[in-house]
Amino acid sequence: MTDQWKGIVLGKMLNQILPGCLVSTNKYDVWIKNENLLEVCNVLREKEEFKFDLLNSITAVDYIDYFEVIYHITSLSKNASAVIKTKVGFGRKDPSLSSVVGVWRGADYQEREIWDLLGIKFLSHPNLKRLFLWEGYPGYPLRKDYITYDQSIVTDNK
Amino acid sequence: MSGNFFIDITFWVVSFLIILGSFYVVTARNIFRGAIGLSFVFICVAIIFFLLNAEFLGVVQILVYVGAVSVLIAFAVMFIKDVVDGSKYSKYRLLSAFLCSFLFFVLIFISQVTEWNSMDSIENEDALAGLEGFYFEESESGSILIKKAEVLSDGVNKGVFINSTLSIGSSLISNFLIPLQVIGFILISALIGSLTIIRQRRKQ
Amino acid sequence: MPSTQPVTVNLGPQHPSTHGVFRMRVTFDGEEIVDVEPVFGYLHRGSEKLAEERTYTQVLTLTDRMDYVSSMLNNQSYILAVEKLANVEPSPRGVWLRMIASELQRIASHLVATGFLIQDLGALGTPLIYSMRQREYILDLFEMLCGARITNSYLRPGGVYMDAPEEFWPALDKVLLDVPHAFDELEELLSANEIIKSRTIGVSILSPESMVNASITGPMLRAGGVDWDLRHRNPYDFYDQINFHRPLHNSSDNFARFWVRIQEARESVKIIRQCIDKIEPGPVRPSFDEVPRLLRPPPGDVYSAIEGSKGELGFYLVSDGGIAPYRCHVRASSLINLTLLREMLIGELFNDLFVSFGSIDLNMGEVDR
Amino acid sequence: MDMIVENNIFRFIYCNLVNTNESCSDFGNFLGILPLGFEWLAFLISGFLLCFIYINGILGAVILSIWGERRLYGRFQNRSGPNRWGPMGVFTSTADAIKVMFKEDVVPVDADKFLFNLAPVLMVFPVFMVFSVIPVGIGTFVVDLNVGLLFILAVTSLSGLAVVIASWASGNRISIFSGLRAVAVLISYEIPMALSLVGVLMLSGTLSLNGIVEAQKIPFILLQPLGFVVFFLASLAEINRTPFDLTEAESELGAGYLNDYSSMKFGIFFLAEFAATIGASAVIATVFLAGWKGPEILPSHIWFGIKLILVLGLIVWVRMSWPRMRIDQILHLAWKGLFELTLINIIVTTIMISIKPDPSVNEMWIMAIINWVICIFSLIIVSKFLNRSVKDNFSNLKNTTPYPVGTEKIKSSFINKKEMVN
Repeated sequence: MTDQWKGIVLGKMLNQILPGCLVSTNKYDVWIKNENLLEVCNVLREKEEFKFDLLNSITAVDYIDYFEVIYHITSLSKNASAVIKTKVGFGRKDPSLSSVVGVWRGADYQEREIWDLLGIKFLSHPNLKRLFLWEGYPGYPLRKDYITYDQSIVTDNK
Repeated sequence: MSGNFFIDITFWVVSFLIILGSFYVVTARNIFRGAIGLSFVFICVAIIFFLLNAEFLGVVQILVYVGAVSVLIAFAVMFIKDVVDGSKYSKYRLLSAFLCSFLFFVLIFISQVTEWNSMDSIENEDALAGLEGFYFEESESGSILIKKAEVLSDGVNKGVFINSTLSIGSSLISNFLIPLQVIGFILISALIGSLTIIRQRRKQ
Repeated sequence: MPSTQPVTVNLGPQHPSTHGVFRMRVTFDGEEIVDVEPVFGYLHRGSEKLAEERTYTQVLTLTDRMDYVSSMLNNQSYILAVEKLANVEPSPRGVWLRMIASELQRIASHLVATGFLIQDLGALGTPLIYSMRQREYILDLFEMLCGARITNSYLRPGGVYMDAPEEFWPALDKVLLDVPHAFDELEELLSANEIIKSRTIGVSILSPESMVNASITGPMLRAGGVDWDLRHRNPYDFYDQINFHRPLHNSSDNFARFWVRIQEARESVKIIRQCIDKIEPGPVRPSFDEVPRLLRPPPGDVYSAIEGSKGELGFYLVSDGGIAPYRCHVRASSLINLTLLREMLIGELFNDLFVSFGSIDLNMGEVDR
Repeated sequence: MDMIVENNIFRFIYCNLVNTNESCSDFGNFLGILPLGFEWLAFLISGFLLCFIYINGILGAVILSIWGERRLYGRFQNRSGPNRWGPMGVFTSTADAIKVMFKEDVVPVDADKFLFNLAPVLMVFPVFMVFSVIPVGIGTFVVDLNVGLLFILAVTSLSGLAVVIASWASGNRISIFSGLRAVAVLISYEIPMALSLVGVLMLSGTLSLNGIVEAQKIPFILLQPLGFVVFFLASLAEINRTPFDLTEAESELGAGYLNDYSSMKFGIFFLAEFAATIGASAVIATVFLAGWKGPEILPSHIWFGIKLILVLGLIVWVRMSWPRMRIDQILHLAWKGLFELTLINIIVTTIMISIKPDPSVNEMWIMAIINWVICIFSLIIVSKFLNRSVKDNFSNLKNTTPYPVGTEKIKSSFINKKEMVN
């Protein structure tokens, strides 16, 4: 059984190593300041007590006021997993976040996917192009304020 | 008589085609087309060989020049950048024109000077050396028939060609043995040389 | 010395062996590959966006169409996420049935993968048809279970759609007897054929460290000697009650990837046999009083992953308390396994391009979603 | 041994046309259509008629062989194959041919139009030339060239030129890949192909295919097993069949040089490919399986047909069961495997001939047994030699340390108990 890190414990430990990186914690999740993300990820991957070497998935959710990027990570040697979250793009203004491709190579396509569908820019990503949609596609479909083709027709008729 | 007539017509037509094809090879802008024209010329030359009763040479002409050389030329041409336009101007135009015309005159001179092994000179001992068991006879059409003694002795197979392959083979391993070996050595050294060049490039 | 000039060729999206509509911009130096740039999105249908406008049960049909050669596993992953989100306690018989179904699906998926390997190697369809024939028998079983062959939508929150009919069990026994023979045949084709061996062994090697770092999971990872199988490491459903091996191979080349797939399918047969032994009569799903047709999970988020046929297949669901998921994200193993495609292919020959590509065993429906 | 075999069909037509001719005296001229002095016209007409019969025969054989091959594929793959049009689907390929003719003929914009159109013709032309020297029965051939075998080698090498032209003229990079591969494979395999026939030439003492058939007191496959193996593999490479179908390579290049061809141009390529397969099996049947020779219970043509179909079946079997080889493996096989095998074959045959210049049939059987033993040993040695690199690679990889999974534990106070969210 893969063990799930307590959010509170993980948050405390991270705060000891990188003071001030923590925003809040939860039973499962740890919220990180988005400017500290890259350092936190490096610590999580390299430090002996964490050793999170597998990045399961990166997801982003549009919560209208802000975007939340969620990192599900696993340590194979300790068989333990944790959830790291960070909030970006308050006020929907040019959400951007540092890329973790340098830490986990597996973030490559997933970050491109998020940029493609949610428009969160990952700084220093080696090849940040749209993944599924073509360059110049108007808007980011998974945002909540995106108007689909069907909806646009309805609104035009009004 | 009739066979001779057809052969004559074919000879002239094919010769004309060879000249046309050669001009095309030289003048074609598109190098790839030029290469294909070259293989066309080679095929026509092979037909000339066939007309001269030298089937072996004709077949070898196709096998080596069309099957290998012109394919390799086409292969090399595919790597060149401007295949369609060709290179517009060459620095060595004048030089090559001079060389070509020089070669042309040399060839004409040689063809005039050489004592060809025609019907009259077939008694020449050198030409017959290494062909024991064979003798030559003038056919109705005027070409040389190399005949095998035993075959001719039974009357059924009168007028049948014995192939030139035998005579070429036997003269190659008797009279021209040393040149053959030398050519073999040259080819092998060329092969090894090209292999070493490739090896060096791989190491780099 | 003349220098060589690389040539860039566009392979796909219409190409016989890109396993769907995949496009690669490949740069060759002679026959050798020097650069690969994958281009995605030719099968993008926006499943994640569509899921936001459907109820939790309706989303199930979208998951069928993601990885259309292992739709049962997609269903299972999604249903597990929904159950976790909505706190549904599944009924045991339903769980056993969906384990049987998903293991059958895993066999079918591995059959397809192995068949297409030999097809990509250039055999003219004979091995592919042999493996596809075996897959048809498994699809027949699915037809008995739910009436559909490919897009099953068999699972429901808390169990399965309906109980297996009487004639399912003898048919299942027959298939379980046949499948090992089919795999013997395929394995003999794979490991006794000199051409296949010499073409797959030692080609496209990836180190375990780089694979873990690139989030590659599933048979590809296990072919590199990393013993990471979610059924064993993080048992979901009733996998903790079942004994099975995780076949591992160390060489991490194309041969190892397919060897692992074949051995895994054999293990799946054993798992199904254990499931048959342990299954007991009872309801296959909770009643509609316990689990309503229109689920309204409490607000929150959940990530749940299973060991799919291609790797870790996860669903991240966010609920705002409504009838439709606020956000539904798929952790698509096919897409993420492609991360190291460039590293796999560089330095190999053109002939091995599609073999290595096929050894990832991706499905464009899942990559593009 | 007769150096010439009479061309029966040609003589039949010719002697029926001319009024009187000395060469027809034993034949009897029962029609005598043309008046005296028109022997040359009779010569021409009978030549054209002979070619007409041959070419149509080949076309019919191609149609039949496509059908037969597809039926066989069906059998190999546990399905029925084409079975709709005509009895057992015999007319399926006829229908296909008609369909192909009515398709739209597309010429790509980037194509070199003249060469693009020339390539199919160049492809099909040498294939038909091959058949001209093959005797399909006693006295049934177009021409008995005394360099027949060399002629076949020469003419088949022309198809390489056609592939190169087709691939270049398409103006398509994928096609050019196929052209490059075709050149590499054809040039490499021509050498073992030609050398594998040297043993046969030494035994028969002639290059004429009729002479070779006559010389086979026992089929040369028994006396020349190595030659047969090499020639079979090399001809598979020459006709682009699996496991050497790199030029077409459906799963990599689409169809290689055929990519941009449509309509009847594609049809002609298709025809040429299948005709080349039949041609290759005809040559193998003639050279190694004693051609039209056989017990006299059946006519010679039928013996030839049986042998042809056997070899065709073998080619189909290989195609159905083997995957394709990689280009470096194919070239290695040609230069490091087959080339050496042909040299072994030549040396062994030379020694045997110098010991027994004119063996009787019994002595030939002894020679056959020795040859087979040498063949099997040399095949094993060469295959071991070719395999070595692969196996070393495999054994080295086995000794890697496994990646650590689940080796350490974290403190239990850090762990959430398994419970549902919220």
